[in-house]
Amino acid sequence: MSTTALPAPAPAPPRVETPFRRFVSEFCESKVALGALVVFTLIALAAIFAPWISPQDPYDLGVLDIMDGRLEPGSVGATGITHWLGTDDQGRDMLSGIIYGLRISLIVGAGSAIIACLVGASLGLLAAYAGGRTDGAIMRLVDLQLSFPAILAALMILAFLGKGVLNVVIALVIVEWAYYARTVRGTALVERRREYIEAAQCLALPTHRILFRHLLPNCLPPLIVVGTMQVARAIALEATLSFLGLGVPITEPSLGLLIANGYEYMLSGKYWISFYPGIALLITIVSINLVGDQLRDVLNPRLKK
Amino acid sequence: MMMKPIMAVAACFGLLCAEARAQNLTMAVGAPVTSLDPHYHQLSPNNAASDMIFDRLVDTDSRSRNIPGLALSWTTVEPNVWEFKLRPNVRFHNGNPFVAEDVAFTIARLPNVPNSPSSYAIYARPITAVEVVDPLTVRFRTTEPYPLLPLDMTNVRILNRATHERSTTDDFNAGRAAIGTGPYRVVSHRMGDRIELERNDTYWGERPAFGRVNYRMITNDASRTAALLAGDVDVIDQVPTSDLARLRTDQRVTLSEIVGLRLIFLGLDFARPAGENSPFVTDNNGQPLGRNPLQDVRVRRALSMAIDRRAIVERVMEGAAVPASQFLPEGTYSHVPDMPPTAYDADGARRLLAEAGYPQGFRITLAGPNDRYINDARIIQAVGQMWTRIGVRTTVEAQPWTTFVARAGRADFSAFLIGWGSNPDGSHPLRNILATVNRDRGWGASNRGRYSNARVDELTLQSLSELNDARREQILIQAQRLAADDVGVIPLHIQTNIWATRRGLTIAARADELTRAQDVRPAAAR
Amino acid sequence: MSLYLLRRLIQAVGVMAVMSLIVFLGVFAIGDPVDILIAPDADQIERERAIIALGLDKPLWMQYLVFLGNALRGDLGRSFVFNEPALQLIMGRMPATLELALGATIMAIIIGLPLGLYAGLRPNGAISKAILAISILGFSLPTFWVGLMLIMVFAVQLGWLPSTGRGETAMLFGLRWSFLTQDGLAHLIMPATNLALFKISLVIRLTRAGVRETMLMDYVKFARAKGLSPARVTFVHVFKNILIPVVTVVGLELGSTIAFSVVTESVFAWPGMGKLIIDSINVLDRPVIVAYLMTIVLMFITINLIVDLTYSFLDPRVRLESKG
Amino acid sequence: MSLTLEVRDLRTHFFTRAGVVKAVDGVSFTVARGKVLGLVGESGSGKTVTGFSILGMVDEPGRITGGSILFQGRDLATLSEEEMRHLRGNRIAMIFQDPMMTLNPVLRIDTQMIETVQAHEKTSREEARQRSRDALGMVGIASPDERLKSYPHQFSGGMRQRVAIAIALLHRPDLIVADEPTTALDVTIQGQILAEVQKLAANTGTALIWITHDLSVVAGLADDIAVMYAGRVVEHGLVDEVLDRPLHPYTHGLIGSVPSRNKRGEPLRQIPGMTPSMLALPQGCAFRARCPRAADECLVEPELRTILPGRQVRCHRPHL
Repeated sequence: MSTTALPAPAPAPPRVETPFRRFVSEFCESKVALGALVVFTLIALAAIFAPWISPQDPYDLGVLDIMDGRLEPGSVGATGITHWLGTDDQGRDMLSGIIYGLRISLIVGAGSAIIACLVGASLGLLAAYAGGRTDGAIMRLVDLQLSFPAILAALMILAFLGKGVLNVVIALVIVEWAYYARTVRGTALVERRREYIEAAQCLALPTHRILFRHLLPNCLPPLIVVGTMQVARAIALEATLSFLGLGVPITEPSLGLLIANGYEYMLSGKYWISFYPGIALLITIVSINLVGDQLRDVLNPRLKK
Repeated sequence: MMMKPIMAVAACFGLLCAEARAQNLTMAVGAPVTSLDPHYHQLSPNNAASDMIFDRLVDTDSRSRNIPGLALSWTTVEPNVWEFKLRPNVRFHNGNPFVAEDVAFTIARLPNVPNSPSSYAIYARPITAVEVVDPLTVRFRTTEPYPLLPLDMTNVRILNRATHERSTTDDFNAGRAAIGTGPYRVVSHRMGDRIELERNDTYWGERPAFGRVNYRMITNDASRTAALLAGDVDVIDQVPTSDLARLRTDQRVTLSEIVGLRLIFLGLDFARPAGENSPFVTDNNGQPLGRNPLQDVRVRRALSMAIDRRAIVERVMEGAAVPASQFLPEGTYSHVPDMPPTAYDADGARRLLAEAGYPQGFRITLAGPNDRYINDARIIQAVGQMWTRIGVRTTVEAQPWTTFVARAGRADFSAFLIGWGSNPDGSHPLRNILATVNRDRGWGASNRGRYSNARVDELTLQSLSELNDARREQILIQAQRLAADDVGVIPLHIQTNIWATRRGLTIAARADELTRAQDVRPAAAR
Repeated sequence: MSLYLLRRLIQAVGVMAVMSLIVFLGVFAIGDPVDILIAPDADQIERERAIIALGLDKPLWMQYLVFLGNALRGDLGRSFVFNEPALQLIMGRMPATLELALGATIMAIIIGLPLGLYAGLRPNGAISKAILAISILGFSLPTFWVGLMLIMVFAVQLGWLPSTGRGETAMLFGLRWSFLTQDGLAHLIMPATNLALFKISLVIRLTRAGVRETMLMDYVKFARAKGLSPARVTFVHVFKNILIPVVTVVGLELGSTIAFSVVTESVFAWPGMGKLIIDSINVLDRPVIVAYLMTIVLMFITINLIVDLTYSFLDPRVRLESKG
Repeated sequence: MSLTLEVRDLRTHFFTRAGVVKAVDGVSFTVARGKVLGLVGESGSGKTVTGFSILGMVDEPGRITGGSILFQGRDLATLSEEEMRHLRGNRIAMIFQDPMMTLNPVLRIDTQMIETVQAHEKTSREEARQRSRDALGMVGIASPDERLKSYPHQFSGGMRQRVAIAIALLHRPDLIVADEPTTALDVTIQGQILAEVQKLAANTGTALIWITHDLSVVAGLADDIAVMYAGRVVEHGLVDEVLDRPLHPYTHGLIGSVPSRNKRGEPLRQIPGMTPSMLALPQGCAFRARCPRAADECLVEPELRTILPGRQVRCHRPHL
């Protein structure tokens, strides 16, 4: 430092830009994404604290009464509860059902997407990086998996493991991992020809380090696109499995199962049974994706100056 | 000046369209027809399709009572010989005359249809010989007196020896061999999608109202209703109960309903003796009980009393069912009179449970299919609610029929929901559901709870050789009453079969669930 | 090249063998077809007859060997339900599904690519944000629900389009196609849209992400510095670079659409393979399930092969010989 | 001596969420026909943005907020995007830093060259190909016919940069902006390319702006030199004069840190401190905090003054 200069009366002390702060402030750049994050946080909190905030335990058959079935929004049921969003055919309070259903849907959607992503991306990277027989074997496995109908897979798992949320997650992972693998491999195949990978190889870095520290970050953008969409797809697929009677147990409905149940009542004007869970599902997925979009833009090293 | 001819043409065209529309009928059924071979696969949709193309010796009316078909009359000439007088002047679609020889050919074909996943052989098995007395008289010889033979004949569609001697199932499916004596002939068949039919103008019976029929399969319930509302189809069957509220008030639609022959009931675990654990019954802490409470008739009665059947019928079934105490609906042969459905009595149920030594109740899992019967998964949840309220904490497990039926067949469950579509004769459910499992007699094939009562078996056996209808009915009623007192199964309700047509049409609703084009007529012509 | 194809072919056969084994074991685990197919009042004797008729009396390994033996001769067995060669059954249903899937994919490309390009080129514009937000709707709601809503609005309320079914078909190459007739096309629109919604969103989002990235690459700047017109920069320099992920996913999606058109086909009563497979699974019609899956595997392998070949066409850096 | 380019008081600002970044803030310099200007500075000093400003390729959220860029008498800052496009690659060409990234990996070399020719002239493909071949020959690429059919990844880095230079030369531009074109190359290739570029500029009368952080490169190449610091030109003059006798303490420091100018055994001298954040420039002279000669008067921002003939400096206390 100079000896003569007076301490500079800087106009504003420059903020210390830790990477995290930078990340946060860049994320908050988009008001929409920020709003989505707030909404998603609320949803997640509602899901976590479901037992404390919902008017009814929708999983307890003992408190349900079919005589309260299909009440319109705002009706008061036999138990004295006001059903602000109406009830379903079993007399289940829709609001409670939705709050609990969010829980199941988030566990199923996010859980299966994350696990499938970890498995799929690793295998995809390995396939692209190793090439040769490894690539062939993994990709044929992908072919096998992609052509295997989710429904049959779910049915087999049902037969082997029985019903349950965890088993639905397993079924979805089995169905979904191949998407990640295929997507990552496509990008990684191009990336691995790049010079920086050669450089890393010359340095004799261990394979896993090259894969995950060098190759993966550069395959990230398409992966995040597919990933955030797959959360939505997993939730929707769970709904479809439930629609086909292969999803979560009927007494512990997810949003998808609520929609599937109410679907049959759409024609007769009892819209609320599937409409409100549908709206809840929509808001959840839209917020996840808006957050995901912004994350992708912020995290993408190549979009930075 | 140019306008006039154009308008005239347009008017003509409009008339033609109206005429064509009046002549054409589009029907949508919920269950796919899998074959046009009338002896390939015992399946209601196939029987419905066959009924439009072929005829049976003994026909059934809409309430499943036997009426003359290709046979004008039938009687036992000896205790073990049935004689059928055949209808004269009946011709097959290809012009061949129908004669007794064709009956003999048909009976001979039943056990010999290659690859059949469920054949009609059981209807041929009691018959030891078919004797052609003359072209219009045929005799069936059986080893023992066999009162059910006319009933069996309602399941057998008659083929023509000359036409079908070498026909394979493929020939029928392709339409080449789908030649019968029935009201319609096949124009084309696209498997699993549609059958196009055209009126048989030489039909012996009542002339069908529509010249051409497009028989479509739309398996998704909501889509089927939507297709009707959109005007794309004229008739739908298996109207989902969830749409009833709307359709009942819709001016464009007419509903036709009839109480059917299908009972929805709960089966209970009789497979484990009283001193063993039933797989899905535990005490309130989830520990094994050490005994099977379902072997105690008081527990079974309590479980039945806990169920509010009226609530299920009204709330879950939207009125499309009647509460039941037995397999056959009122007005059917061998229906047990003076046996009303068990009344809902939660307090009484709790008392009975306490008497049986379960004042705190126990835990049970109620299983059921979710894609087989109308609202099956909803019903088990409703029953779960009701049982839980008397202290039997119930977990509900719904699964697809494919996995359910395999486990139910192995007697894997403690309690399960299932249905049974009866022939209109008490011996049918008795032999299949309530009789002790016995391979040699072919009994208890669907007795998935393994209920067994020697007296019921004895009466059932007795009924099978009793040729006097009135005496036989009394025996059957006695057997059914015994099984009901014993709570061998817990009957819930008998389904109502519902069709919806566009306004201006009517369909004769059938208890046997079959959807047939000849039953549809313009409303005015009724 | 031909060695490469040969190797892929051998791998395909291996995959198909594995697949058939999984199906055999899986179906065995799920349940017994006879339980489902047999009439409820059939007795035990009839049951045993049916078991023999369907060839289910032998031990599973022997059933599988018999199947393998027949498969080598091109016979994948007869459907338990339809008593028709399973392969023939599937081939009969394939055109319906194929045109549905292709229709959906074409819609996805025609709608998705331009919107994605636009959103990528103007990432901060209001229209771009709207495109992105709406695209999320495309995959948020379950297919069956959207399908019914389409029917409710366009068939029941407005009466513009037929509600269900395939409509008239015309023959081409000995197969029935509905896109050749006006009526058939009208029947095709709704189910294809239903299937396309997810894909449109996917293409929009992938394209947008790709464009945004590529626009910042030096070679795009250099292309601009060369004085190229914006159109050439966008459609040649940017576009060719984003095609790899887009082609991958669209290729995959074409495959999965064919494989998973189950829900759409059942909602719209579309007589395709999806409806066939769900019906077959429901009754455990094993020969059909096996034949279906082997067909699909073959199709997937073909599509993946085409995708891989397209890579090397699209990107000179990906070389076939460098792969296994 | 005719001026090819005269940049006067150029301001290019970036309007980011965190504030306005004055990446280029009042930059002025001139380049004469056939002459080479070395634009020198640390990374982040605004030299690259200056280059892009001249080509009219400043991306969002940046824009030229003031000053003029007179190119052969026309003010580029006032031209429409379309007019600018016709100059780009045609009269003004640019060469980028990283040869690995400047060529589109999925297009063949001939595609990328021919499109450049055809972007500005209506020529047949064959003629355009001929021109491309000649240009490749000019930058010393052997068997250009074959090379035209190759893809970028089949070239080495040096070769790729030659291709990029060949593309820049296709229309015999009046001005080339070269943004650190040799930084990524190894020293021998760097030397070859430098020599060739110098020869070309002299032969064709093309003016050249050579952006670099490396004084040793400019020493042998440039005629004039402009040193930039924090978005401003702090010193401008003939290359030999500036290098022999730097006036600004920053230039002084820069020259001191060039290895060849240090005596063996002595530790390298460094400029203390870091480049200031462009978002929070200190009041007064931007270099004040790192300057060994800073004093109270440096709290007032200095002007660019001509203090010797042909020598301009932005400092209150230059090394005189």
